[in-house]
Amino acid sequence: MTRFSATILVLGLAAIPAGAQDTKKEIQKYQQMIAEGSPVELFELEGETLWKKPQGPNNVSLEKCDLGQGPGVLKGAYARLPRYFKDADRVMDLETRLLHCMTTLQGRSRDEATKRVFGNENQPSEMEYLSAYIASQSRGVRLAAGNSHPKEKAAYELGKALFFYRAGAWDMSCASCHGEDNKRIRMQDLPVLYKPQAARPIMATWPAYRVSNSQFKTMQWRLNDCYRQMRFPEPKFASEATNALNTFLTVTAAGEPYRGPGTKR
Amino acid sequence: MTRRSLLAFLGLLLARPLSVLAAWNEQAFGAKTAADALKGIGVSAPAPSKDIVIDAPQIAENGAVVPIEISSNVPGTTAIAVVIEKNPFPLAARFEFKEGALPFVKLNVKMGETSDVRVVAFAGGQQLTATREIKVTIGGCGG
Amino acid sequence: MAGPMKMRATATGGTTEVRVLMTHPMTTAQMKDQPLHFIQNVVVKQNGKTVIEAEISQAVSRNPVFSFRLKGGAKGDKIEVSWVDNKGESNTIETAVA
Amino acid sequence: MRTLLLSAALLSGIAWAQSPVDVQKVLQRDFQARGQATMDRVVQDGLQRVCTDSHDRPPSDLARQLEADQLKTIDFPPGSLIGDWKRGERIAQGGRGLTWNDKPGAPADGSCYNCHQLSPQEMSYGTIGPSLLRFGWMRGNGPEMQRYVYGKIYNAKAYNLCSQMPRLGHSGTLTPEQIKDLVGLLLDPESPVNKQ
Repeated sequence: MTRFSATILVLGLAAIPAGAQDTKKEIQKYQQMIAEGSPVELFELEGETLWKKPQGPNNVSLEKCDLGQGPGVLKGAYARLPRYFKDADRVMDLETRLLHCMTTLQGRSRDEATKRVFGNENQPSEMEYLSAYIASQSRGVRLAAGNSHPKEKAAYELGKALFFYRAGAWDMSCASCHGEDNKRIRMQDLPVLYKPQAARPIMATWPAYRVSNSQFKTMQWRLNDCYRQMRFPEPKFASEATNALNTFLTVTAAGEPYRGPGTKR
Repeated sequence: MTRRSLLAFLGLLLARPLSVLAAWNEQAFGAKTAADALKGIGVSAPAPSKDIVIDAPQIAENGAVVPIEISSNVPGTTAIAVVIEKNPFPLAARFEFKEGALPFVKLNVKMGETSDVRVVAFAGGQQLTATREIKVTIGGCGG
Repeated sequence: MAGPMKMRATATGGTTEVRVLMTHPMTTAQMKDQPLHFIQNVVVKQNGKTVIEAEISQAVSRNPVFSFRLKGGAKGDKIEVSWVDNKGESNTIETAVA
Repeated sequence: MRTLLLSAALLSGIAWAQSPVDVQKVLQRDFQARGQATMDRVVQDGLQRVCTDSHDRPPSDLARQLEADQLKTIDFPPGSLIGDWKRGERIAQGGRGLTWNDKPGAPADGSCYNCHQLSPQEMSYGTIGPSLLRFGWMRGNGPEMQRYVYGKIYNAKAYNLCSQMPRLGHSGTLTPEQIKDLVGLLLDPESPVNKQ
């Protein structure tokens, strides 16, 4: 054995793993403490107000919106999305369905309702507030996205294919970062999202408040921003592609009790 | 005016908007060094004490929110100050605990960089202190 | 206009745990495009009596969340938390101990 | 090329409910150009297609052939390839470049720490790629090593077809000068990467 490799071996066995272990433990502690001290409930409160607020040409609230469990039924609705909706003949996640209700119930135009779907720290968006409130009404309910209707099955398959599709200026797919166990970007652990064990705790805590920019973030945003970082063009809001990916991820996470909205780095 | 209504009237006076009553130590909060901040709140040579407990992660993934839990086991603690030594304005907060409150607080603070966080507890004439280093790192893709 | 607040006060084993959330930008002098805007004073009252007075700075994170502990306390006790910021804006929330 | 791709798909033995061609059509319908992120980016090139088809395990003959093609894209500057490690460290730290909200033409970064450990002082490093701590100290910094490191950063796919590392030079993310600075970060004995 050369002196060099002996040195590396010593370093490898002693210093580095111990440090890495401590780091991981401290990061977990950080994440636990930010979750305990999260202001996420403020977004739920605001969302409840918006859910009940008459808006649009029809001047009605969203309280009659059918999120899959019947008009106005919120309890457990989020945990069963995305799912197939007969009236729209397509698979819809929460935001897509809300957009549907804004156009059909409230009579708003798609352009107006999607003008500002992702907000910022000074002015969160209507979708963000509503997502916080509606998701909170599924706490404790097991995730059970639709996976029986042929269109739900097709969405799952398309989502899976999208997950592994490498393209863009940096040759990336979702699996480039979320494809191997025990990897991280900077300090951020990367869940292997096509595996149920890893997908479950993640999907059970989205949408979420992000402390790094004090913003409440939805699943449509999460997918949008991943594609931005992957150096792709922008996915259209509420498109079939984003709904398919969301279906793939949520079906993969099936069975996990929902415990969001979460709080993330 | 009856005695009762007079008391009620005084009560109303006391319930004036908080903004009129509230004091804010501009000098201490405007201080740019930890030493000046401590001076601003009347602290000089505080004694290190194990009875001040600072619970915080050693590593924060993001400086925008660093959760800190502080409690003092020093009998008679009446106030606690939090100083983030390397922040542009180190004094972060000062809590006064009156009869009925326990000397305990949990809050989220911003940290510009890795720094010692100093807590000073005031108990009777005593000033006691403890510090904890919190490392601020970069999370996410940075794009 | 001040955004919503939320508070929970729970009595357990001789102490009352108070957790309060405040909607506030808490902007700092370092943020170029935003005016300095942050809460300066927080007051906690138990049945009308002030028990905690805090002075805080721009170093407190956006949308502040505080936990406090009060001695004793019974179900139904009134807890009130109010804040005032550097622009004189304020807000108050009141809840009964559960 | 067409037969090559077809055989790649057959050899990989992965059954896709959606062929990559179908997926590409979905992307063309459901994505939109924004800023410098234009729609041509969703169209796969040969290696992206082969790697997608094979789940990043391309048949070795095909991989060797396509890697050779990628190697030809690298334009090695003459002379020493060791640039300024201090600038290299800054390039390694940053994560800007080529996204739809980056300013076109503005200097980009390498995003190196997102995936690699480099300088021991930086504890916030990713692990998607191998640790590069003491890279030059272990491997030396002769002309061959300089060429390898420059080439690997310029076009990682020339050395490992389905590597997850972006082709930072080939994609136009980094300039040759910036890549040399990164070579400096990895190989200069004075760089923190190589200091004890």
